[in-house]
Amino acid sequence: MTYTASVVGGSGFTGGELLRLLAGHPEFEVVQATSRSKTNKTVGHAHPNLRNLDLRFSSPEELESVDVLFAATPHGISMESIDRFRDAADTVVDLSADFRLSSESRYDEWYDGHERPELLAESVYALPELNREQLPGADLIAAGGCNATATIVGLLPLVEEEILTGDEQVVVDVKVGSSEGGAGGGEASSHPERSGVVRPYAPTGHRHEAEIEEFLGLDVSFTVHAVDMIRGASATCHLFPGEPVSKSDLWQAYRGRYADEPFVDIVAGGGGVYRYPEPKSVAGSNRAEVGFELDASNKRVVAFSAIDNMMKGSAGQAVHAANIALGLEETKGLELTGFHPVGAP
Amino acid sequence: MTYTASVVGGSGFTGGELLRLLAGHPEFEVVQATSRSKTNKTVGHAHPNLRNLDLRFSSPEELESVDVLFAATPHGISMESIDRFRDAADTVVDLSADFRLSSESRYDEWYDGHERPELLAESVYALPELNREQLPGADLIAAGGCNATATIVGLLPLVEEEILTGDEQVVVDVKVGSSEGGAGGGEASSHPERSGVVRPYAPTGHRHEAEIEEFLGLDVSFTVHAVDMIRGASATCHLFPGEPVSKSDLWQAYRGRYADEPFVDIVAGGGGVYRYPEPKSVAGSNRAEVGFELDASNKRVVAFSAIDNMMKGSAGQAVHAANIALGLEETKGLELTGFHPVGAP
Amino acid sequence: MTYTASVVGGSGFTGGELLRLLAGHPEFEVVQATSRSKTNKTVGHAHPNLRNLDLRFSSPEELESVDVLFAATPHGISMESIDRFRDAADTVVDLSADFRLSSESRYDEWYDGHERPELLAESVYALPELNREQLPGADLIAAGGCNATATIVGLLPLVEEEILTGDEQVVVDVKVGSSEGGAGGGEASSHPERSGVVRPYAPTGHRHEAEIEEFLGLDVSFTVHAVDMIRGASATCHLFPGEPVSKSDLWQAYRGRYADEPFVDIVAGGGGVYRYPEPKSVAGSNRAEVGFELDASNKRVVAFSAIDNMMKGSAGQAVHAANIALGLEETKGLELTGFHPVGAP
Amino acid sequence: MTYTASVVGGSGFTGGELLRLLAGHPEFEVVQATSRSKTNKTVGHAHPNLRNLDLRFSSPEELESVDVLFAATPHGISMESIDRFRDAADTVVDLSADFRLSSESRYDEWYDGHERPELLAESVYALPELNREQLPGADLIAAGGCNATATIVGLLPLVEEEILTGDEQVVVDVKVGSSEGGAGGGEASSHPERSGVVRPYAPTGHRHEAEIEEFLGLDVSFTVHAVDMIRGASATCHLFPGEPVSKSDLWQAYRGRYADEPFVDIVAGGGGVYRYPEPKSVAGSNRAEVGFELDASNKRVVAFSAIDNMMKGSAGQAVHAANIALGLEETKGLELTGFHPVGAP
Amino acid sequence: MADTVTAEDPITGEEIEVPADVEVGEIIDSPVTGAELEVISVDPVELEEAPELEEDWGE
Amino acid sequence: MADTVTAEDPITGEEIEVPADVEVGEIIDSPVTGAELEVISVDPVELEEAPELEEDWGE
Ligand SMILES: NC(=O)c1ccc[n+]([C@@H]2O[C@H](COP(=O)([O-])OP(=O)(O)OC[C@H]3O[C@@H](n4cnc5c(N)ncnc54)[C@H](OP(=O)(O)O)[C@@H]3O)[C@@H](O)[C@H]2O)c1
Ligand SMILES: NC(=O)c1ccc[n+]([C@@H]2O[C@H](COP(=O)([O-])OP(=O)(O)OC[C@H]3O[C@@H](n4cnc5c(N)ncnc54)[C@H](OP(=O)(O)O)[C@@H]3O)[C@@H](O)[C@H]2O)c1
Ligand SMILES: NC(=O)c1ccc[n+]([C@@H]2O[C@H](COP(=O)([O-])OP(=O)(O)OC[C@H]3O[C@@H](n4cnc5c(N)ncnc54)[C@H](OP(=O)(O)O)[C@@H]3O)[C@@H](O)[C@H]2O)c1
Ligand SMILES: NC(=O)c1ccc[n+]([C@@H]2O[C@H](COP(=O)([O-])OP(=O)(O)OC[C@H]3O[C@@H](n4cnc5c(N)ncnc54)[C@H](OP(=O)(O)O)[C@@H]3O)[C@@H](O)[C@H]2O)c1
Ligand SMILES: [Zn+2]
Ligand SMILES: [Zn+2]
Repeated sequence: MTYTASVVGGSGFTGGELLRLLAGHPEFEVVQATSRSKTNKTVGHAHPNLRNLDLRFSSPEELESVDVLFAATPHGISMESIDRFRDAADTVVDLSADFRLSSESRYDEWYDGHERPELLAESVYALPELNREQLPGADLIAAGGCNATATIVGLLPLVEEEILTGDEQVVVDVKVGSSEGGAGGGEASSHPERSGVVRPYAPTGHRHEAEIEEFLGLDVSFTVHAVDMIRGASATCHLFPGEPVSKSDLWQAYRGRYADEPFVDIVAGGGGVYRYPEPKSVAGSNRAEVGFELDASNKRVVAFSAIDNMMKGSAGQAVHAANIALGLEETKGLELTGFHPVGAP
Repeated sequence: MTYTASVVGGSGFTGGELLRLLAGHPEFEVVQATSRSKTNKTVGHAHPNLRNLDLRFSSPEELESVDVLFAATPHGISMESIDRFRDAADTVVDLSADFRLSSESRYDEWYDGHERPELLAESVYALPELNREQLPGADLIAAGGCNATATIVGLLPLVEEEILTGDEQVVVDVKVGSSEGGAGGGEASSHPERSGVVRPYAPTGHRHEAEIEEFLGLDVSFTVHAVDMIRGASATCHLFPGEPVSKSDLWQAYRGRYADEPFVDIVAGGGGVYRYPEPKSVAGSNRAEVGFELDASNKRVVAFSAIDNMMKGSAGQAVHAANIALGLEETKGLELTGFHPVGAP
Repeated sequence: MTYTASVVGGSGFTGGELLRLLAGHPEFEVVQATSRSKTNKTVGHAHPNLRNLDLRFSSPEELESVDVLFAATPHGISMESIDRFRDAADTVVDLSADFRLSSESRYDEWYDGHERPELLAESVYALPELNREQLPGADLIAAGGCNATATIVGLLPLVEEEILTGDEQVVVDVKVGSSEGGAGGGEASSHPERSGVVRPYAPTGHRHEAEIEEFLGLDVSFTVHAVDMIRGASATCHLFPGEPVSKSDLWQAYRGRYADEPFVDIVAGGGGVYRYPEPKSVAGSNRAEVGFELDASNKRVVAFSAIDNMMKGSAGQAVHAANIALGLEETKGLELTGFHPVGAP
Repeated sequence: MTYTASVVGGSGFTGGELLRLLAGHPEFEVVQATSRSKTNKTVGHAHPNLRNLDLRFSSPEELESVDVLFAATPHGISMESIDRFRDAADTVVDLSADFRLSSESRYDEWYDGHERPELLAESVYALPELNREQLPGADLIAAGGCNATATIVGLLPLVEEEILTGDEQVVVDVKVGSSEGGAGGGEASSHPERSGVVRPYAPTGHRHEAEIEEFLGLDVSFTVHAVDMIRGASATCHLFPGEPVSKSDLWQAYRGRYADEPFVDIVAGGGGVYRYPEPKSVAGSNRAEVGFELDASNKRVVAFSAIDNMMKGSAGQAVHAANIALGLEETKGLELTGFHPVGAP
Repeated sequence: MADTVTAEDPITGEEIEVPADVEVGEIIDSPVTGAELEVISVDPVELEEAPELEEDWGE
Repeated sequence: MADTVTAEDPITGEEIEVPADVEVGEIIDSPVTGAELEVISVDPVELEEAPELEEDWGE
């Protein structure tokens, strides 16, 4: 059986990635992609990789009836439009932060007033590694933030194995590519200003802390740097477990947790050029790489993780969750291999 | 039916790309990948995108019997090893320049002495857009050079429509990424030296001229620049047709020639950010983009083309040709969409 | 003696470079830098390299009286404001295209109506290698276009030595960095879209052809590509001289022409990593590199040139010309050495 | 008075930068630059920015007598050659790690056996912000490590103001460019592999920790990532002071410490594109930028610092220290302004 | 150069020079800290840290 | 600085300075053209354009 799908915000970056994935997905048929600024233009006009897709953007005001509606719009749009979205589709998968948190009070702590707070309890956070059992049948799904996803995937085994108990200081130093900013872009994301940067763009107070706190139960010290790549988010977590931990404890924690996960690979030392998680290794794929190193001298564990923010960090995660929600094989449409070599992906 | 395949030179760049393609190809099963320097290491050791491929490099001295052997070795190795290759496999697809030209004299003009010149007449140049009808059943196939491929694909309609007759001066100014140099790399391809370059690396005398001459019947003025990308070859051809030509003549020539080609798209003007062929638009895919513009004032046609040198320019072309040689559907295993956004791919 | 100077358009890219140069110039004192959007902000707010400059932007409506006014504003502003500029300053150096061409008819051929055509005959084109003797005492100076400068400097010896007579087809294939677009920047120059490109951004019809035509007396076939660097313009000129020419003829032409030029170096072959002109080699300096190669097989000369568009291609050229106009030592304030290594400068 | 100088290791990256600085320094005359692999070649052969320097590399076996010898050789060479260096020069400035630490025991903790341990007590660590008073008259000077320099400069005010007392956990997450690896370069630093990376290249155990420990008296948790730039080192220090600290405490600590330092600027918030320290802002200059942000929610201070590893992180620091050692004005030859815009510098 | 007057930097307490012609509500940057400051009165000039506009800044 | 002698640049014909201690077969570069030159005799020093080693140069 084929499901019909629409992408609201189809001219944006994550919207384009959704279109790429859905167009190649054997169980989905894309019937609509919206754009206000590019209405009636072909999808290829915005996304040159999709020149052969026979589809034109239409207005988000006139939504087709579909099985699944993916919303890839800026913060705040989905909560405003949610009734229209649910009228149009049985299942709504939202990529924004609008439905990620579970309560109004948590939302207000980090954001600025929710229009439909009653839906927060109803929506399901998408990340399957965390939430797989809650997804089947879910009809309002919130894909996680890219930096939050990188961090959660990197730390989850340590939390579940109680190597981290929640009392420790955990520093999370994130490096991200420019596609995180979306297709808009102002002066700070112009090529001359954004190339070659190591820019502390969220020194403190990044809103993805809220998700990490909620889903890992950890207060983390979070800092995000913009670096010169386009796709990719890499989280380096520095932590100081209360109890001594060995490298074999770490291997066991990560292997135990992720052995059966189709999209998580452990990369922790070894030879060759790629010894720890790197955004380059996963670019274009839905894989997350996680790894770690032990700093015996100061009892530190360094946990690394890397994802493609367009994939595991947004569109890929959304499709993964939709697969589970609909009862499809999880990896359907997501068996995409990354590249080697690949530049600043 | 599934064909078995091996990749000689599997630890190199085009070898890695072949492994990526063959691993995802429904009709191929990879049984061997060779490397002398990484014997017994996993394929993922060299190619981090292929960490999940359950295969280790073995010695090129001990070749398994397979249906198709792909050779992705430096210039000169295939001609030396060709008997062993053909003993091991029914079909040999070579990615080097060893079997591209059709005669010893042409070879000697550009290279330095062929060890098995008698095979030159027997081998078939892979580029399907040029050579489709000669490929079925071919058992010695030579994939074209990446810069030659970009140029040939860009100029072919002009030659076939006799907008170019062979008497005109044709300037071909090519820009290429660093993966063209292969995985070796010396000082000139180190990151500090190679980043940000516009380097005239083959000002004149590039050997791909030989292929262009042979297969297009054109003497071209060929100059290659290294620029800051990893994948990608872009050819800008400047030409001055003897007879006046209109934009609609050009559209007709290109549309006529390529309408039915599964891997060639025409991009010639229009709106948005991507108006002409660009390596970014095709990165990771087997597509070639071709396009043109008319300079009325000086009666010049500028023809553009862009490919991913790892794909259409080598491994993708090789698999495409193998598909045809074996009677498979041409696009099998090659229906890969590119990315947007993507950086320096 | 010290000259006072102001920079109109001081918050832009070439304006910032002028401020950098003038602040370090022993004979100039900057008294004003204008910006409408950043009025009253420090210069360091726009240009982080100039954090230590004790100067705030002021309105272009209130110009201080100075010896030299540099205008670094978009096309069309200088011609509108020229009377105010000349009231405020004895010498005006304009970086835009407004006063480059010598007659209204030539201007109208390429642009769209000049407001003060009578000044075109009066203004002096800045490029000292071309125009040194006309600069002393000039009070309206038009700095050349960056791509025109690269091309003119690369071809000048061939024209003066009559290796080029004006009848030949000359193809000029230019590669430029993103700072050419100025500080504004739209979607096409956002980091995700502009990174890693080889983009034919002016396939034909680039307005710098007008300057080349006027000052070299050559009709050229001109195509400009955007590539992944920030500073830099590189011109590759392909030409087919009527008479046979030898490498030693070329050396003599270039050496003869440029031996005494303080800012032009010949780089034509040799060993090491940097064998021909490259933008990286000149980044941050006012140097131009020029070079050539001979393609015996098709009687082609390939001439290369590379400049930093912010320096030799705009602000450096402007200061160079001002030095000459005022009777200062030519190289004053411009003895800046480039870098090695340097990335995408 | 002019001092004569030689650069041992003149063909390398820091050696080239020393030559650039010394050639432009009004008080120095370079009389020798050594290279074993490029003996008798011009300096411009290795460093294209120095094409106009009239000097050829000579053998390090035949050292000229000079006032100051700068050694820019790999780890271990200076300790072997120190007697020959001191015979040839009154003052030796070494850029390697050979003479940075103060005792054999500390050296052995991090490195592998010192050949001349007795000199460790005698040598002076170069960093003037830390060590200014010990430099006048020093004749064996050890320039600091680039990552150590970035870290020390970033944390020094916090240590001196006792915001950090030595008991706190301090996480230092460093991002560096590819020139740190020197001109050699293997597979991991080839352009295709090194472009676009966020690579944890020293997850733990980086030797620069030794210098930080020694000169700041702090045990830090140190992790270094390779990112896609060429020049630049950026340190992000996450720390949790025992006592509450306010933003104005931080401003006072940094202002108090650095107000009079010619090469340190504080950048901590504010508007525009460049709000915190960034390698791009200091590229090509000897400046360090330092800054901070306060994370009230988890009582964290984040301290940022950014330098150009070729300048403040090696050659610039060496010349700065030599200026002080010889009694010259400190900033002589180092008044170089950075660039805007600049790419991946 | 343009006339200046002095005002107190609200972050460091130091005296800074600001253009004499600033107007209430205008945002200038501190030459000491680089921080954006809002002019809250003009005679004398009083300054206050301007609220950050995170949204505008990249990502 | 090291002793030098003069020799004729084989490309431009100009007199150039070369180190006195060069040996036959050594490759040096011309300070005029940057081109690689092979020392073919030493007393006097005679130079010839060295063959290009394309292979070594990137791609
Ligand atoms: N980029 C990432 O890495 C990433 C990762 C995780 C989550 N996300 C989240 O995903 C969402 C989309 O991000 P993005 O990066 O794809 O942004 P983007 O590139 O800016 O795209 C936004 C899309 O939304 C459309 N849109 C904007 N305002 C709209 C409105 N009022 N009504 C309907 N459509 C509207 C835009 O097209 P028109 O203006 O033409 O209608 C465009 O198609 C955001 O919520 C973001 O936080 C992004
Ligand atoms: N790169 C491109 O864009 C491109 C495009 C078109 C065509 N090609 C052609 O494709 C071929 C491969 O290029 P590449 O870029 O992939 O090169 P590469 O990255 O250098 O890889 C070469 C491979 O060959 C192996 N090899 C080297 N010498 C060998 C020998 N004597 N016997 C057996 N194996 C040997 C190497 O591994 P071990 O040393 O470990 O055995 C390695 O796996 C070349 O002929 C090239 O001209 C390349
Ligand atoms: N970029 C290059 O490589 C290059 C090379 C050669 C020549 N040029 C020429 O140099 C000029 C400046 O180029 P750019 O790249 O520096 O541009 P830019 O970065 O866009 O800067 C333009 C400057 O002009 C100011 N400005 C804009 N409109 C104005 C107006 N109506 N009145 C007064 N000031 C105005 C802007 O500041 P406010 O808006 O804040 O006032 C800004 O400071 C252009 O004419 C360009 O063609 C540029
Ligand atoms: N790169 C940085 O950012 C940085 C920063 C701070 C400190 N440092 C330190 O500075 C030193 C130089 O680093 P680099 O990056 O400039 O390295 P590099 O680019 O590899 O240069 C090394 C230089 O030393 C010469 N050399 C090598 N072995 C030698 C020997 N046995 N005897 C004499 N000369 C020898 C090399 O030339 P020949 O082989 O031709 O003789 C070359 O000129 C290292 O100790 C490094 O740790 C570097
Ligand atoms: Zn870039
Ligand atoms: Zn790069």
